[in-house]
Amino acid sequence: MERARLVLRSVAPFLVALPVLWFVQGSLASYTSFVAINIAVNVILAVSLNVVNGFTGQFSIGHAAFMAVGAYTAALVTTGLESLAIPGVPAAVSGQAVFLVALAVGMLAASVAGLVVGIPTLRLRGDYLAIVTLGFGEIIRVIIENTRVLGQATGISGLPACTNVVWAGMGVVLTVVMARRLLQSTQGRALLAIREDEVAAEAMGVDTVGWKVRAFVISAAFAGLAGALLVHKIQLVTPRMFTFVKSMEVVVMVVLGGMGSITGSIVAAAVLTIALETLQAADQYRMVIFSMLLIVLMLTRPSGLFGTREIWDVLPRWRRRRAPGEAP
Amino acid sequence: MRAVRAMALLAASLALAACQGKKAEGDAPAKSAAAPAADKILVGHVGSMTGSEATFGQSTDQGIKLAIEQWNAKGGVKGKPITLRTYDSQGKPEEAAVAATRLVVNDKVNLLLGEVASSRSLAMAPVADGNGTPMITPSSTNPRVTKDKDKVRPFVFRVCFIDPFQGTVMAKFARNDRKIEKVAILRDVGNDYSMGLADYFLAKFKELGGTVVDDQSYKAGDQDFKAQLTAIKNKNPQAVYVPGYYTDVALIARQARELGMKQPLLGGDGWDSAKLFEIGGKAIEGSFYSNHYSPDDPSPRIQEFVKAYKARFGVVPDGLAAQGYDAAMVGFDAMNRAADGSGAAIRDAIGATKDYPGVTGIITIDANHDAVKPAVVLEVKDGKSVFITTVAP
Amino acid sequence: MSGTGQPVLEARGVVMRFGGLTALSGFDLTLHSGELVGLIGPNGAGKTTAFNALTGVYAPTEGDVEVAGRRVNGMRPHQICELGVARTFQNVRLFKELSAFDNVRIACHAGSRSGFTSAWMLTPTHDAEERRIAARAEEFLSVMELSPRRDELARNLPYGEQRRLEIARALATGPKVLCLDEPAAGMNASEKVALLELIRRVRDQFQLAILVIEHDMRLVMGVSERMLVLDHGVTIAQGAPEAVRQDPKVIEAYLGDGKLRLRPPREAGTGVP
Amino acid sequence: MTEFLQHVVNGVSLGTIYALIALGYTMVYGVLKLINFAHGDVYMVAAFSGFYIATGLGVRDDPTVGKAVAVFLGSMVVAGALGWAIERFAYRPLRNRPRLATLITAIGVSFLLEYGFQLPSLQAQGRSLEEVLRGWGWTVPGWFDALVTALPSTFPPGPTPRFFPEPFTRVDWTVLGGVHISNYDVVSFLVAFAFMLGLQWIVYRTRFGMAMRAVSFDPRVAGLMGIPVNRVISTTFVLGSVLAAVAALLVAGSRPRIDPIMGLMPGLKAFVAAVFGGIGNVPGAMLGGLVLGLAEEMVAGYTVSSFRDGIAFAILILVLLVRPEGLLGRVTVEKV
Repeated sequence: MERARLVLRSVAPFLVALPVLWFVQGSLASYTSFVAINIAVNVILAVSLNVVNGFTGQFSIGHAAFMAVGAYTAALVTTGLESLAIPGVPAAVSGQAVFLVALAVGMLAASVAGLVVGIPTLRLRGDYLAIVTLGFGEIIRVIIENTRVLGQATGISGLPACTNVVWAGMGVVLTVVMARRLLQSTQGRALLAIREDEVAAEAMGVDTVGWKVRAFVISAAFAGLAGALLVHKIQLVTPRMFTFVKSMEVVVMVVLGGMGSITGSIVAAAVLTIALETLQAADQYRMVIFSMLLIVLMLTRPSGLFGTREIWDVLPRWRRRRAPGEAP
Repeated sequence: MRAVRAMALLAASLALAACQGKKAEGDAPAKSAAAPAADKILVGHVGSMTGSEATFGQSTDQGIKLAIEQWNAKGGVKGKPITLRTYDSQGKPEEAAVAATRLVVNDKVNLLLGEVASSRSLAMAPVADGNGTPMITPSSTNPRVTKDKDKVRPFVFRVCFIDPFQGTVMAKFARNDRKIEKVAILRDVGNDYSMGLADYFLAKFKELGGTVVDDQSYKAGDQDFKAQLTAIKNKNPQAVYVPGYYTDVALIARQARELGMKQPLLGGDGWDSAKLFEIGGKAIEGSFYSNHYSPDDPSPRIQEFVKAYKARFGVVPDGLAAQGYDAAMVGFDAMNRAADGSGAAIRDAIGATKDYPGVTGIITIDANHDAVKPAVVLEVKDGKSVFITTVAP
Repeated sequence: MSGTGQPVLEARGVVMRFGGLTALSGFDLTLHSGELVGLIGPNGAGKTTAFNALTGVYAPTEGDVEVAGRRVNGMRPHQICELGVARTFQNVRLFKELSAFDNVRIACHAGSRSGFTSAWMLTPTHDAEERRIAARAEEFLSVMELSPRRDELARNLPYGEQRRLEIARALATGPKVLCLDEPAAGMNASEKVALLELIRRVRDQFQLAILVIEHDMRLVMGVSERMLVLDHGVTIAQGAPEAVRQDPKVIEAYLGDGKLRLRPPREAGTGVP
Repeated sequence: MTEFLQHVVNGVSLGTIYALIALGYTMVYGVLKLINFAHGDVYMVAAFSGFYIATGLGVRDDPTVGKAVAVFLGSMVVAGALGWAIERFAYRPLRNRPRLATLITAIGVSFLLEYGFQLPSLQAQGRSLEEVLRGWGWTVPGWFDALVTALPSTFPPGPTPRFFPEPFTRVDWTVLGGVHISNYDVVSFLVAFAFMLGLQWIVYRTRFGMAMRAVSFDPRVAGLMGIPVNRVISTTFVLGSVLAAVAALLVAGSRPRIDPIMGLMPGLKAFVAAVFGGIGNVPGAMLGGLVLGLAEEMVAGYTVSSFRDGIAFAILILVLLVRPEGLLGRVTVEKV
C-alpha cells in the first residue's frame, strides 16, 4: 500500500500532465501551438541552465552548444530510422517510438558534451569558466560546419514533424520535475552549497568538483532535449540555430527570472518569448523595444523577478513589503 | 529610479506608437482579422529585418514594397488592392518558421514570400506545404528548398538560380572563356549559399580539366582575411573564386590587393550591390561575377525599376531588392491569371509562369519549381558592372 | 586522558611554505578520541595554516597527516571530511542564503548514498534517506540550541548563533575530530563561557577529539586538557595548561610582561597569504 | 619564410585590433568586475560618429591632417559621452546588486545600440523624428529639437554597410622581399603599445590610478576613505570608451566597412583576449590580443581555415587549463 502510494507520487505529475496536454493539443490552433512549443523549448532551456548558473552558481554561456549536440544527434536518429517500421505496430506509433529513442539518444549525447565541458571546472572559475563554455560553443559550431554528414552550413532538412504540444509539454514537465526534486533532495542541496561557499561546501564533505561536473551533465542533457524537440518541430536543423546569441538569450531568461528560481525561469522564458512574438507588430522597432524592456525589467527587479525564491514565496511577500512603504 | 521610469515610459510608448503607426499607415488590417476580406489580397513576407543579415532582409522587403505599390497604382490584382505584412525572422530559422505559421494560419495570407537564406526558407517550406499556401522565395538557392529529397515541394517556388547552375556557370566561364587552369576558392563556411556555389564550382572546374590549388574559408563579418589570402597567394592561382556576399567580398578584394595579389576574383550574384564598388574601390576592378541581369542593361524594364526604386528609397537597388521585386511580381502575375483566389489555383498559375519578363531575367518556372533563366557574367570596370557574356541554362 | 590506542589525528613534521614564506614548520600533533586540545599563539602564528593543512585546504609542503592511521596528504578536503575531520572557520563561512536547517542538512550529505536518479524518481530509499537526514539535522540543531531558528536564513542569525550553527553543521558530518577555529571570537565573556561549556558537552556526548584555536588563553586553559603554542609557525611549547603557562618561551613570545593578557597584534601580513 | 613573416605581420595587425578593444574591456573590468558587453557597441558607435563627421567634412575627397584630427577628437568625444551615459543610467543603479544583473543590462544596452542603429533612417522613411514624436502625442522640448537637427540626416544608418573614408592616407610598403605592411598596421600597433604604457602609468603612477585600484579592491571602503567612487568609475568608463573610439577609427580606416553589428565579434574576441591575458591586467590585455590574433592567423594560414575559430578557442582553453588565471593574471589564493 505504502509502496503503491510512493510510486504514484513519483509519477503523478506525468499522469496529470498527459491528459491535460492531450486536451490542450486538440484545442490549440497551429500558430498558437507553435508559439506554445517555442515557449516550452525556452522553458526547458532556461530551467536546465538554471541548474548550472542558478543552483550551482557557475557561469555557463555556452548552452546553445549542448542544444546543438542533442538536436543533431536526435536528427540523425530520426532520419536514419525513418524507413524503419516496427513490425505489427501502426506507422504512427512506431514513428513516435523512434522519436522517443531519438530524444533519449540526443539527451545522452548532450550529457557527454556536458561532461567534457564540466571537466575544466576542476580548475576554472567565474569569467574564466565562462570563456571555456563560450569557446566550447564555438568549437561545436565549427565542427558541425565542417562535417559533411551533418550537412555543414545547410544542416539537415526534411526531419519528421514529431514534436507537438504533448511532447513539448511532457518535456517541460520532465525538466521542471527534475529541477524541483533535485532542489529538494540532498543532491540538490550540495549544488546550492557550492553556490553559497565552495570552500565551506568542500570542508563539509561535498565533492565540489564532482557535483559541478554532474550539474553540467544534467543541464546539458536537458538542453539537448530542448534542441531535439525544437528541430523536430521546424523539421530542420542548421548551425545557425545554435549561436552565441542563443546562449545569451537563455542566460537572460535565467537572470531575469532570478538565479535559482525554477518558476522564475519559467515565467521569464514565457514572458520573453511572448513579448518577442507580440512585438512583431512593432515592425523595425521590435528589437529596440525588446532591448529597452530588458533594461527596464532588470533595473526595476535587479535580483530577477523572484530572486532565488519561487513564485509562491514571493507573491505574499510583495504585499507584506509594500505595506511599510519600503521602496520596491 | 526616475531614469528607469522614464525609460519604461519611453519603451511602452514606442511599442504603442509603433503599433498605432502601423494602423495609421493603413497597410495592415486589424490584427484580429481572422481572414482577409474577399476584396483584398494579403501578402506575407518573412525576412531578417533585424540582426546580422538585416541588410539583405530589408532590401528584399523594399523590393516587395515597390512591386506592391506599382500593382496597386495599376488597380491591384483583379481589381483588389494588395497589402503587405512583414514579420521579422531575426536571421533565425526557428523564428522564420513561427513567422511563416503566423502569416499562413492566423493572417491567412494569399501568398508567402521569403526568405533570403536557404536555411530559413527550408524552415518555412513545410509550413507553406502543410497549409496549401503558395510560397515564393526570392533568393534561396539551395536545391532542397523546392525539392524535399526526391519529391518536389508542391507549394514552394523560387525566382532565383539554384546553386548547381550558378557554380557551374562560373566554372565554365573561368575554364573555357578565360582559359584559367589554376584557381583557388575562398568560401564563407557559415553560409549555405556560399558553400553550395563553391562545391559545384569545384566539381565542374575539375571536370573541365582545371586544378583547384587551394580551398580556404572565412566567416561572414570577419574583419581580416589576410591569413587565408596569404596562403592562397603562395599557391599562385590565376584567379580566386569568392562566392560570398558583397559585404565581405569588398574587404577581401581590398586585402588581396594589399598583399600584392593581382589575380581577378570571381563571384556570384551575392556580389550584386553598389556597396561592392564603394567599399571595394579600385581593388575590385577586373573581377568577374555571375548575375541574373546587368544593371547597365539598357532595356527599359531594368532602367525603370532602378529609377523607381531610387526615387522611392533613395538608394540604388541591390540584387536582393531586385529578386524580392521579381518574386512579388511573379506572384501577382500568377494571381492575376489564376482561376480563383484559392491556394491551389495560385500555385498552378505560378507553376505555369512562362517567359515572364522580370528585372532579373526572363523567368520560366520549370517542373522542379525552379526559375529557368540565363545567367550573365559581368566584369567590374571603372566602378561599374560591364556585361561580358550570357550563359544559357 | 585517553592517551592510548591509535590516535584519530596525527601530524608529523608538517611544513607549509608559500613561495618564500614558511608559515608552518615541523608541526607535530597527536590527537586521541575524547581529547580537547587548545591551539594557541599570537596573530599570524600559523594556527589557521595548521588547520588548513590538517583538513586538506592546503596540501602540506612536507610531512604527513594521518587520520585514524590513514595518510591523507594531498587528499581533497571533502575526502578528509569523510574520513572524520570536520571544521569551522575563523571568519564564519555559512551558506548564507540557505536556512539553518538546510545548512545542517547539507553537512549530513557525506553519509548519503542515494543518487540523482532515485531523487528524481522519489524512490522509497531516497525517501528514507531524506527522512534520516532531516532527523539528524534536527538533532544537531537542538544540540546547539538552535531549534527555534530552524527556518531562519543563516545570514539573518545573530553572530553568536551563526558560530553555533557552524558547529552544528560540522557535527552533522559525523566527525571523529572537530577542529574549531576561534569559535568564541567576538563574544563577550559570559557567552564565551557558555559556548565552551557547550563544546565540552558535545565532546562528551559524541566522544569526539576536539582541537580549538583560541586567542584568549585563559578561556582555553579552562577547558582543554592539553595545549599547543605556536609562534612564527614553530611549536614553542606543548603539554598541560599549567605547564605551558609557566613555560618561559611562551611567556616571552605570547605573554610578554607575564600577565594573562593579549599582546597587541603583530604587523599584519605575516601569516598565511 | 616570406609567407611566415607575412603571417606574423597579419597576425600582429589582427591582434592589435583585439588588443585595442581589450584594453578598454580590461580597464572597466579591473574597476567594476563587470563584463561590459556594450563595449563592442561603443566601438561601433564611435566608428559611425567618425563616419558622419568625416562625411560632413568631406574627408573622402580631400583628406587633410586637420580633418583627421577633427574626426578622431569628435568620435572620441561621442564615445566618451556614450560610455558615461551607459554607466550612469544602465549600470550605476545596479552597482550594489548581483553582478549578473548588470551583465543583463549590458546585453540590453548592446542590443539597443545594435538594433537602434539598424533602424532605417528617418529620411528613408520620409518622416522626421519630431513628426513621429508629435504623432505619438509628445511635445518636443527645444533642446531635443536642436539635438535632432544636429544629427546627420542619414541617422540611424540602417543595416547596410557603409564605406569609411581613410582619415589619413594609406601607404603600403613591401619589405624583406615580399612582406606587405601598411602604415595603418604600424600606427595601430604603436598606438596600442602607447596606450598600454599610458594606462599602466595611470593605474600605477597617478593619484587617479591609486583611486581606481582602491575602488577595484573594495568600492565601499574606498568610499569611506573619501574617494569619489562614482567619479572614478565614470572616468574609467569614459577612458575605456575613448580607447574604443581610437580603436574603431584605426580599424575602420584600414578595413573600411562599417555596419551596426561590427562591434559584436571583435567585442567578443576582445573579451576573450582580455580574459586570456588575465582580466583586469593592462599588459595582459595587450598580450592576450596579440596571442589571439597570431593564433587565429597561424591556424588559418597553416591548417584548415574553416577551423580557424575552433582551433583558436581550443588553444585558448588548453592554455587556461594550464594557467587558470590567464597569461599575466595574478594567482589569487582564497583566504580560508
